[in-house]
Amino acid sequence: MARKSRLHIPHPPARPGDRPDFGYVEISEAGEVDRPEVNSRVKHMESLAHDMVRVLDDQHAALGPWNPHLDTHELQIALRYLVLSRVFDERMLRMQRQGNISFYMQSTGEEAVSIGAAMALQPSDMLFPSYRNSGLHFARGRNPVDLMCQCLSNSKDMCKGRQMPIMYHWARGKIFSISGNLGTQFPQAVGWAMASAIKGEDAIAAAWLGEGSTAEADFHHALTFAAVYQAPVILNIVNNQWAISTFQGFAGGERRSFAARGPGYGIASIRLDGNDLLAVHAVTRWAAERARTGNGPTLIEHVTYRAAAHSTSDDPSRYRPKDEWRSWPLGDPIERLKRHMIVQGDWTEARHDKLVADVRELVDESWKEALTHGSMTEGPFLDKYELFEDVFKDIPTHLISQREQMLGFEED
Amino acid sequence: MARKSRLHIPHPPARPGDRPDFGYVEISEAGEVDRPEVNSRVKHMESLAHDMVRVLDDQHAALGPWNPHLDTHELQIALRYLVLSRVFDERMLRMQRQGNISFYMQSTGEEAVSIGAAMALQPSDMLFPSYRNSGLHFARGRNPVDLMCQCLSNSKDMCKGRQMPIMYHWARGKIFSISGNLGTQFPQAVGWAMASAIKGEDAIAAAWLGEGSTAEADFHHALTFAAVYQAPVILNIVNNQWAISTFQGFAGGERRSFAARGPGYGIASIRLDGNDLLAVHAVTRWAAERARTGNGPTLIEHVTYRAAAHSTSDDPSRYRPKDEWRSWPLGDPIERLKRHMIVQGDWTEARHDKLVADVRELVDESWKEALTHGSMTEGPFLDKYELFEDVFKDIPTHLISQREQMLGFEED
Amino acid sequence: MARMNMIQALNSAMDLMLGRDPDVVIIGEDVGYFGGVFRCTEGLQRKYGEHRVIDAPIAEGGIIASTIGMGVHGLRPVAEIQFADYIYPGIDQIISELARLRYRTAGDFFAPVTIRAPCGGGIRGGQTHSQSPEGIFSHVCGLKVVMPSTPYDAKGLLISAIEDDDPVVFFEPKRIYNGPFDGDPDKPATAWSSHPKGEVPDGYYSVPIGRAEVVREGEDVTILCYGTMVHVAEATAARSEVDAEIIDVRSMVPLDVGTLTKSVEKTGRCVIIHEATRFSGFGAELAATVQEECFYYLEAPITRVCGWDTPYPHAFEWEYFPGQKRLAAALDQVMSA
Amino acid sequence: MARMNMIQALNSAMDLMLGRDPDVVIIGEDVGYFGGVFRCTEGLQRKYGEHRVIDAPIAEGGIIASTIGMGVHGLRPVAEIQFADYIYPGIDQIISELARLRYRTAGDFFAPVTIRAPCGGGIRGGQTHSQSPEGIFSHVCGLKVVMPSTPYDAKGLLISAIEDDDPVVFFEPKRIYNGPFDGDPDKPATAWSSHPKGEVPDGYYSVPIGRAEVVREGEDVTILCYGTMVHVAEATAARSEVDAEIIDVRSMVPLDVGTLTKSVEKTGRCVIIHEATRFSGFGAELAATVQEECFYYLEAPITRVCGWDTPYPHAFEWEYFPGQKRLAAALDQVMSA
Ligand SMILES: Cc1ncc(C[n+]2csc(CCOP(=O)(O)OP(=O)(O)O)c2C)c(N)n1
Ligand SMILES: Cc1ncc(C[n+]2csc(CCOP(=O)(O)OP(=O)(O)O)c2C)c(N)n1
Ligand SMILES: [Mg+2]
Ligand SMILES: [Mg+2]
Repeated sequence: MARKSRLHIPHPPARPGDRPDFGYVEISEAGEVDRPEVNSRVKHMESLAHDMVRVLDDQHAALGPWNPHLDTHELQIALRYLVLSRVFDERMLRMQRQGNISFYMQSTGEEAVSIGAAMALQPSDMLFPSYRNSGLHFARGRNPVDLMCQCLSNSKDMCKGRQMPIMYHWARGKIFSISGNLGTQFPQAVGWAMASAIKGEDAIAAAWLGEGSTAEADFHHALTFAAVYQAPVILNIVNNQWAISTFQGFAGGERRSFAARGPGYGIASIRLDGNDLLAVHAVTRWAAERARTGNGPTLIEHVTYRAAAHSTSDDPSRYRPKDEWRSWPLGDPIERLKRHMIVQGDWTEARHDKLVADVRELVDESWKEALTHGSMTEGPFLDKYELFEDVFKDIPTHLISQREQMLGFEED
Repeated sequence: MARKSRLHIPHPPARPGDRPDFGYVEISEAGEVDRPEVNSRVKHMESLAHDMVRVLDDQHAALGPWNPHLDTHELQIALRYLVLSRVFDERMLRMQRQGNISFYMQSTGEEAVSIGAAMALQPSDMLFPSYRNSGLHFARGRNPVDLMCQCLSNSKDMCKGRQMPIMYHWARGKIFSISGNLGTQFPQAVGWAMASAIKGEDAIAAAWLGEGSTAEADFHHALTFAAVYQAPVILNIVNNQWAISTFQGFAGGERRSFAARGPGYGIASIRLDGNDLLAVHAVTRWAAERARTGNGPTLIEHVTYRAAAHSTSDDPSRYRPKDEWRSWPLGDPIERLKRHMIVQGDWTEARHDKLVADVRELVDESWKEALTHGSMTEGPFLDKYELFEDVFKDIPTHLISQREQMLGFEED
Repeated sequence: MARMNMIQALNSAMDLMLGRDPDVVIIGEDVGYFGGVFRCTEGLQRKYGEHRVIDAPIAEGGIIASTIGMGVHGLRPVAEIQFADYIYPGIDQIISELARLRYRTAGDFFAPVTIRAPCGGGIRGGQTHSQSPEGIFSHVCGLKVVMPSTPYDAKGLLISAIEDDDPVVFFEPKRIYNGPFDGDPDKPATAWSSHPKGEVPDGYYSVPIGRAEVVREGEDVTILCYGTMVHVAEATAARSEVDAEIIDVRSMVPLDVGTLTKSVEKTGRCVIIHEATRFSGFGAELAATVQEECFYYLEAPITRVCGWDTPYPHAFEWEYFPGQKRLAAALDQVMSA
Repeated sequence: MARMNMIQALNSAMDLMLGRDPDVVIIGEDVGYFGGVFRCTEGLQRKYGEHRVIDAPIAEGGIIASTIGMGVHGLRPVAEIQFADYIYPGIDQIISELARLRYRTAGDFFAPVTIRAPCGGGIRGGQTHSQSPEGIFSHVCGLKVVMPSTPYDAKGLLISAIEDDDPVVFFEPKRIYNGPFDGDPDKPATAWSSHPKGEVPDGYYSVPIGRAEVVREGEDVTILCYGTMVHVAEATAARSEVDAEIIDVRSMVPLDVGTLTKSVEKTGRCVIIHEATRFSGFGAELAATVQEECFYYLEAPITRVCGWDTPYPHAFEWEYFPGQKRLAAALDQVMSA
């Protein structure tokens, strides 16, 4: 044991009890980073993978070439979705604590990543989310009741009780299913985009995964296939600094940004302030235009912070300072957008309070409605019959007889 | 079918019947590329991943900061191993064609990659080869008879008949076993290097794979783990332009070098002229010193050309110009080293002819000796008993009874 | 009616399907310009274009993942894994994704992917070119798993697989690509042209997935087999005094239990033969099911003749390969039981 | 003698082995500073240092590969896969490399790696936190495969696994980490402290790999089970009029055939129960072997009670879980056969 080890072990800047320290996060000034043409060659914009695209400055003004110039209406919609995502999470967390649902995962602090992107894409574009992108559903106009019913595994659960809470999907809304296996959606999105290219269609694909998940093979496969076939796809890494208990250094973030992985494959890559909705929107729009005009894939790293626990099974105070979130240098995405709108004269504290109240009411009403479709403990329940459906398109003989067996037991 | 596809499909510059065209290979002048200190930071030497380290110029002089200044004796040893590797391959190819061995794979044209590296490493360093690195065995002094016995699956086969030809290993010589599954050795080498670091030992690991194999997950895992733990390992990509029938563009080489993958992980990365033994030697020595002094991993891309067929099952004239090899701009590694030695006054054509004749004789004698240990058709044979050994350390009951069953049949 | 070997039959199936359905695409290592290392896709890229018959990077995981995405976007992809031994890097995408997608989305998403993979030994390929992993895939609910034993079935089953909206893992016993092989390596190779099932219609037809075929009727004992072993069984039965009924299982999932049990109820005896290793191989499922369904008819224990429980060797290939001798001994044994 | 739950017992095994052998290292996602999502490695990094208990990137393939390299360099690595459902990205390194290395090098290289993976359902984990893939691994020659059902066995078997020079896949039925579970989710949870096998020596001892254990003697029928199902079987037998002999298989590979057949020869009847899906599950191998070895003793078909052949569901967990009702019905059925 007295061996002198030379194995390098990454260390987060702060552990429980320590003072939070985000000195390692390299931050550019708002408005400072150039915006190249969408058909620029990768080698002429490598610095984008290291700098940080930011639009909102510390005084809440929108600056520079990446300013997407959203109009008041768009800003209000964005704010509403951000608030909805946050309030929904808060509510569902409480419902989990009270035993109404079995499990939950929040997006707290990183809502802009989903809302900003979804608003910059076309409805025909296909989205391949991770479990921390429920905002995509909200921004595409999904009824919160649908999501709640999934979390409840009730009679209206779109998954028919087959998945844990938050593993949503929405075929009509073009949002793909979430897998428990990290990262698998990344190369699938590339395949979808390849199909779009094969068919000569305009629709593109976008996918998200956490920085921790970049270590999985799927990340590499996605980048390789996207680069080789120049697939029309946007690959988003959500670097929220943590992967359960391990900080981003354990995925290889100590020496380089995650966006920096892209240029080595010949992929346009941009690092951005993930808590700045305007930056997310602008870069996504740029990447979408690039993909749609046949200029290939873009890798985007969203620098943000996982403000809440990993999931309802997790207790982050065991591995990071309790109040780390407060020291996060990029602030809170909702607060920042709100301040910006106020500074612009488009918004007031009073209107904001009203918005929050409205959204709370919507969420309350939605929950009530969701419960009318049942829960894990109260009917109406899903039909047990369903357990054997959809393994295959048509139910084969051996499953028919297993179903009969099961129903036999249920009748006893 | 009249769809307008936008899927980008990489195209090799020339197909059968076309004139070979290697215009895509970016080549630096010999001596031109800087040699940073071994403890330089990755971000200060990114250009090494795009340039090409070359020592030997067109007039066969050794130039610049990477010149390893090998002495006459070392050069002669290197040349001898290069020739041995080539002659051995020629002989075994013939033996395969005559039905003496079941299969074979040549390293023709890329011998310097193995010989140059092995000579720059310490005997205690552990090597994890691909199937096209038999030169590592020669350069570590292995008796050719041992390799031939493996190819013959005879009574002296180190694999006891369990592997196809060329899947050598050498525990005492610290050369790992070759797997049929591409790329698996890459992250294993990183694990070996991690163990070295854990134990505080000086030995480092080195691994090789083909450019086509970089698309496998193992490549990504190796780079991630090497970067995270700063493992003392040298990761070599042998870019011989082809992966069976697909050219290097299908692994993502159209837009970037393969070495360019490294800096994105924060790994020092160097592209070099793989047919220049002095460049291979110098860069390997640099990388070894870097690893040994605790400065972490290095990724090396060896730019070379697979001059022969992929294997004895392959016919490259179906997918590339027959004479492509002759147009390869980096020439032949043996010819180049030989010319250099002649230019230096250390060598003559006559001595070279003598060397080749000696090596031929050695290979002939070795083959004769190998055959005395049997072949697939002539004894002495391996003991059939062995079929059931080494599945586990101790043979379990079910295998004992299967062995008995088998021997029963054999007796009939 | 044409004469085709199994390679040509597979090629013909893909050719036909590429022609009939613009959504069919093929992707795999070396499948495009080169036409595949076994030449199964020869000429198809020339005929249908580079965006329908696509050369892939060497990444089985990426190949499977991309076909899932394509399938979700309405294509009907056929992925070639160069050797079944190399399917493992793609297995997470197969098990966790492809096989589960329809279930976890309650039918809202699915990917009709066919995965072709040459399997089995007898070609001096050693341990990484000879494996038979069908048992593993048969345990993964949501996958269909098939293996043809003749050119006729190969074409008909592959057409069914491509048309199927469920994912199908399609194993091709490469030892019988060119001709039936009865297990004796010393006999001169026979070609499919001399076998009735080498007669293959040029046009469209299909062989349904989920049906076994009685390839020889007999009274004494039922032999359950598939792939190359069908020919080993036929040759063994032809020489044996035991009157064996031979069933080509063809489809591991769904399994045609009815055809199997009907036969065993008649013969009262059952021998299972496959190339894969014995322990937890597909033969275990066959034996477990047959004894469960036909218990009262059985006059002898069901016997398995399989690859030994070792990796597939290079040198002792014929000691390893479950051939006629071992099958004949098993037949004698169950008859004398 | 201490009282430990299974988590503590596993922790104790690793603690001991880290202390006894400087070559033992632990690597996995969240295993280091945090002590593992199930807390099995809690406190070990603090005690043995960051270079012995190592947090890993989220890459199961990389984790397994690196342990192979470490094993070749003389370490004795224990890899934790966070959930058995996530073992598939590492399966190529397990099957093609770890399991084959000794064979393909004729014993010159080997890697004594232990892979720990929490498996099984009953925790509302849905399809990606509930799988039981032991059947797949049992088909891979070169691997040993075990699953304990008690804290005592967990510690003793894990010590054996770490000391074993062959690779061992060590499945941990997470539903019984904290206490035995008899299949009835409505009953108040019991803790290991009330179970005799919750008594675990603090010090070193081992339970040999390759030995099944008769956990209840009986005359009427043999129940073959492992993991959580041992407790379901015990509860079922306790309430049943059928006098069942219960065997905890414990080690799938190598399988203790002798103990199994001895029991079935006595009882003449056999029921197999496991959580994994039925088709081609490990129960198939058990049934195939038992009928082969004990044919003349069997008075009824061997019956399997298993997870249905669907992905593991979230909502209908208790309809899916093979519990007492289904086992009791199977016992009645084989008794009345
Ligand atoms: C293949 C696989 N391995 C491990 C896990 C367990 N796991 C679930 S979430 C998680 C951390 C993911 O971190 P990151 O990718 O950064 O996403 P985040 O949770 O921060 O959004 C892990 C290890 C898993 N779900 N799938
Ligand atoms: C996992 C896996 N997939 C596919 C193959 C089949 N295969 C053998 S060699 C080869 C090409 C490898 O090309 P490259 O990595 O460039 O190495 P080279 O042959 O050029 O040295 C392929 C596809 C394999 N052996 N393993
Ligand atoms: Mg994260
Ligand atoms: Mg190559």
